Amino acid sequence: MIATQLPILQVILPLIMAPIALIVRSPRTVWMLTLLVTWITFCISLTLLMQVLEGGTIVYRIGGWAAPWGIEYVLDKVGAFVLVIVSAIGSIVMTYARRSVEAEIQEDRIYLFYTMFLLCLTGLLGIVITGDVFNLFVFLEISSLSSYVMISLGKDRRALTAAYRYLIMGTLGATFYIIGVGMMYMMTGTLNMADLAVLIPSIADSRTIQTAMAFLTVGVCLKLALFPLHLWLPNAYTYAPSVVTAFLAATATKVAVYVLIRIVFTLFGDVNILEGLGVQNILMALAIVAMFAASIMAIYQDNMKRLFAYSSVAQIGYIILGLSFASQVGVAAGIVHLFNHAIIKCAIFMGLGCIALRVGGVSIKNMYGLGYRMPWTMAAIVIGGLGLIGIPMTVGFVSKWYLVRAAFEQDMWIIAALIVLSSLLAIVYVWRLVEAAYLKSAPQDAAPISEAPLSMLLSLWILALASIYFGVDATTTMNIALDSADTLLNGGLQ
Amino acid sequence: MSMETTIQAALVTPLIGAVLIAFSGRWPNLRETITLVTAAILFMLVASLYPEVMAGGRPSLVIGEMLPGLRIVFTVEPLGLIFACIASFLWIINSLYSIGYMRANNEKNQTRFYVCFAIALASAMGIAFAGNMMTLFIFYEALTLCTYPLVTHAGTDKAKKGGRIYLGILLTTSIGLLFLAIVWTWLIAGTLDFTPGGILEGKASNLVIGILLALYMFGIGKAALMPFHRWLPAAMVAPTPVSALLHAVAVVKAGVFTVVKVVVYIFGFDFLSGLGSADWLLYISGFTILAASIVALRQDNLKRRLAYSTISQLSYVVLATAILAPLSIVGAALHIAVHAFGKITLFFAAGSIYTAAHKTEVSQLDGIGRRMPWTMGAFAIGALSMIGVPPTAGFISKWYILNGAFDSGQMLAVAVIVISALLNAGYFLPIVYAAFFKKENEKPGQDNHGEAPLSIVIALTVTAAMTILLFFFPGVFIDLARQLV
Amino acid sequence: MLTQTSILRVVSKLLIPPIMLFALYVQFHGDFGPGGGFQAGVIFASAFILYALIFGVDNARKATPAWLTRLMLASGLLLYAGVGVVAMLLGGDYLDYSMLSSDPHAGQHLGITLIEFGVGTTVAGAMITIFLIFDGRLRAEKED
Amino acid sequence: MQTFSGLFNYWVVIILMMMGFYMVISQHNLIKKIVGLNVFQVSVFVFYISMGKVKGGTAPILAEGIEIYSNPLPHVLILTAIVVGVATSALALALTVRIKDAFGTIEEDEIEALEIEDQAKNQESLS
Repeated sequence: MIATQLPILQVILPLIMAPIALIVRSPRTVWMLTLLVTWITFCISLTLLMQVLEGGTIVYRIGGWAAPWGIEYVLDKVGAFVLVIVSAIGSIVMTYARRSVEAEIQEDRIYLFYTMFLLCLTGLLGIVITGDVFNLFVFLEISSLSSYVMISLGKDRRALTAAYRYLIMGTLGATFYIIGVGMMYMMTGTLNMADLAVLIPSIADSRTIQTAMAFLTVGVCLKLALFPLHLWLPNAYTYAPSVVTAFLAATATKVAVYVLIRIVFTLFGDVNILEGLGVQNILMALAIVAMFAASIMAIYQDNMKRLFAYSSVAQIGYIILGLSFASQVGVAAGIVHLFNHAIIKCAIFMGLGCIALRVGGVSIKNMYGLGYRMPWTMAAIVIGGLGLIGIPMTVGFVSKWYLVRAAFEQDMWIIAALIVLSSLLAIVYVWRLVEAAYLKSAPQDAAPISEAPLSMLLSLWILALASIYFGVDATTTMNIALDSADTLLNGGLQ
Repeated sequence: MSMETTIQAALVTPLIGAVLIAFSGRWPNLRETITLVTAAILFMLVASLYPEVMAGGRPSLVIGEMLPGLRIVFTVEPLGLIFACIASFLWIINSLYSIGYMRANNEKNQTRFYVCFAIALASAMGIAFAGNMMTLFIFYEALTLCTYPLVTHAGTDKAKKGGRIYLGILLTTSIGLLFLAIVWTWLIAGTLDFTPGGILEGKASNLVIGILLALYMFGIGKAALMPFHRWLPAAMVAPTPVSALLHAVAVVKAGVFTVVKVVVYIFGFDFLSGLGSADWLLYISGFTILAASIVALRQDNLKRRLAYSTISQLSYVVLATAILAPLSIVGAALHIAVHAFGKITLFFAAGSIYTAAHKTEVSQLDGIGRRMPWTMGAFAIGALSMIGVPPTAGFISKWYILNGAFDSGQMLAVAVIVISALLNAGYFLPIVYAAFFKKENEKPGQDNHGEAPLSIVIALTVTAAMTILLFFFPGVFIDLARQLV
Repeated sequence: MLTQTSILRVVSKLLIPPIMLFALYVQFHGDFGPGGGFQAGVIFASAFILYALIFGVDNARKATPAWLTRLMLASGLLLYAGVGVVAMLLGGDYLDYSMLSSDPHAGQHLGITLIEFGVGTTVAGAMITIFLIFDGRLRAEKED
Repeated sequence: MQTFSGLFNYWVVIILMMMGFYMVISQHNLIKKIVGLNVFQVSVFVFYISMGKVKGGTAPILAEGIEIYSNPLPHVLILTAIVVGVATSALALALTVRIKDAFGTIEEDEIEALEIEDQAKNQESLS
């Protein structure tokens, strides 16, 4: 019995735990409860992925109402894969969180952090699993609102303005999305994704649907921080508490990308908007500009968190580029980079969190000599950095391999060259950190510091090793990605 | 032991060695014993593969699938075995040398040094035995990364700058060009396995093949083809054992080894010689040989002069490959081995001089031969081998290359080889002459020094002796190299 | 504080109970006519806010201490989710009210009532919390 | 004429939407930005609600003798959206209050100046 209820359990477990956290309030207990919930959701999502891989798409009806009237939860391969990413990152971040949160968030607000974390997790998981466009909006706002709160918990007062700006931009994005949904509903009378996918092709030429498409895309691109719409991201990542940055960097933008995938390949799957409406060129151009502009911005940053925040913008460019090829290999590259980048970025931001805990800051000057003072932390960050560059045997290599291949397949030689060129920029900013950590010596008056606590190191290294494992044996992830790309390109949810 | 196990062991031994070295860091003697023992075991493992390969066997080991349809495979073939043999053999001698050098110069972070060294050797083994381009590329990049800490060992600003150039050029070329070439090859050929006769024949237009060849040749930055050669002089900031084993043997040879391998097993040289797309390679490598030699003439720093000499000698291999005649390919394979022994001797000598006399410039070496007869004697032998004078091994490989060039009527190549031999003589012989026959310009207050520590002297004597021995017994390598064609 | 004005005091004392009653009416009549948890919650909260405006926040805080509003926030949500889980435990899908009783119609009725009550509780809790917290800020500033 | 009067509700929506959007972009006062955001969201609410209206239909409450009802679903949706909007506004206001506490102002340009000062201070403390 329980096996059929898993899709909903996935979402309501963190949802139920959130108010309990609000009542319990003791930081330690709340942390343990949250930890428990996140690991359970992780196990559930793995089971779901197995089920989907074996038996195909899972459909779950809330309240027993059938599809066009009730809300359906639908899980296909892409969904299940993203679900695993989100819940895995959630559980690992939680394992890591306790010490870092104690150090970076005021004690009387810690319970608030965990509550918001749980709500955010609910929202993100909900977005992925729902098969209803409006329900998706609700989950989107649940996750966004809670992430605004989490960001504002940062110690620096600039966290507040960062959260405020994110709120304004995020709300604009969500409202754009809901306008698009409204227009689609006006034309089709349904909110169910599968239904929409069937109904849209016949009316795809109408201006309303095209406008809806425009609103949806722009709204979602705001959320996923595609290049010119990324302005909220660097500050938000820089001033948020380390745990929050690690979690959001690895999940929030990724889930937004997932929404874009759903829109482009599921809702408008039979319309081929990418080529038909010139969306492909726009996305591709923006993605490439993102890869370069953001990488160059990253090179000039002194604050490491900000540096890697810009790098995130660049990496999102890679993902979008992959999707915009609209070929099986390209989309698979995008999907697998979603996974790979989540691992890498989460590891790096966790590492920076360890440094913030011990050294007190993450400016480039704080990094001096850290290679010797915090060898394990620094080594993990460097592994992450190598992944960003795309060195073989790290996950970054796999995604880049397929991206370049997708470009070659369509004879886009210049784009293939641009992809590798931009990854050379990654060498520059990663190596700034490496040189600071290993070739500069710590200032004379630096206080002696010890390695980060075990719980933090452990989660950090789980991710670092994962980034190597999935780089050496990428068959699992790649097969899932190729499979899901295939399904997406051939009709999506069915 | 089955062949698969041997290959596995050859790859894993240096890594185990690295771990053990890391844990024995507190006891220098134990640490260095482990290094030596690891090196010896590795060489024995590699040597034990020799009979099988000579008999025509191609033992192979599949590790697993990395990407769907793309496996990590190791296959031992003659060229790889030559490379593995020299690298592992010279590692033993180099370790001996390192012990003397690192202790005498009180270098810091010695444990890190030995660990990185062992990892570098593991990567070199990976390159040597790689069974497809993907596997090779993985270890190629690993080699770049694990030698970076060795290059920047000193931790000074100069080392940092050298490290930047080193890493910058090697990663830029490999990620920017080689990577593209590999992906493209995979797309065109559907496989990346090294196959005798090549995998590209008839699969793409001549233009594409030409572009691919260019991507490969310039992408293999470790072959130091101009204009991507500057990393090699930059890497000379490293301690001398690093320059000796890595930047005269393991790393640079990995580069030219890859070049030969790509030409023979990816393009297939029959296919390539029929196309004529490789002519430009001849010009570029010829130019590199001459230009690097001329630059070497003007270097006063001994290690830099050696570095430019290396650049020029590496292009011999590329040139020999580009001639695309059977004999020249044999010559190329031989030159990989022969140059290794000669150049490591020269570097050993340079390090020996630095250790004993703290001299780094050519102009300071007047009369040093009388104080350090063993060192300078070995240096002279190495220099002769570089020029290609009998009875040193350098003569043999050049002989084969020249023969190949004559066979295919590449007079340009012949001219390049002859001129460069003169240039080599021009920048090596004055050193030897000054060392033995010029008067020492003793400055007041300079301490009297004699030979370098014993282990250093032993090491360089052995390699010098090997250089001469190889002239008389080149069969070991020639027989292997002949299997290539 | 507006306690000085006796008219306000008297009128509000008269008004507050009917407001609360009306809130409950809107709450529980929600499944027959216009109404429901959202509206009811806000109306209910407005009674408290009126009280706080007239008699001062300190008095209002006595009536609804911080833990109580927090409990309202949490328990409403828990009630909502709990109903769903109970339906699930009874063998239906999540939020399948028909399972709540042997008669599906009665089950539907019960389910929606409970859920709306959860919504009402949370909304009321949220409204009161927002008001009291903003007020707390203002007074903290004055004291500085 | 038809374009204007027949699509009257959409014109209202568009005007409201652009007003709100313009306020969000052009205003430097954080509170005014929030007001703008609300206007922007309200335009969407109007859009949905007017969309659900069926000509000649009544409020969607079961009653005898009435055949045509307006579509209730958009209303329900927008009820949810309103709640989300209220939550957003509340959070935005709360953030503004805290920004006022931390920076002493809610004018964006002044805040930016203070942030640049912060930046400079950070760098000083390190060098």
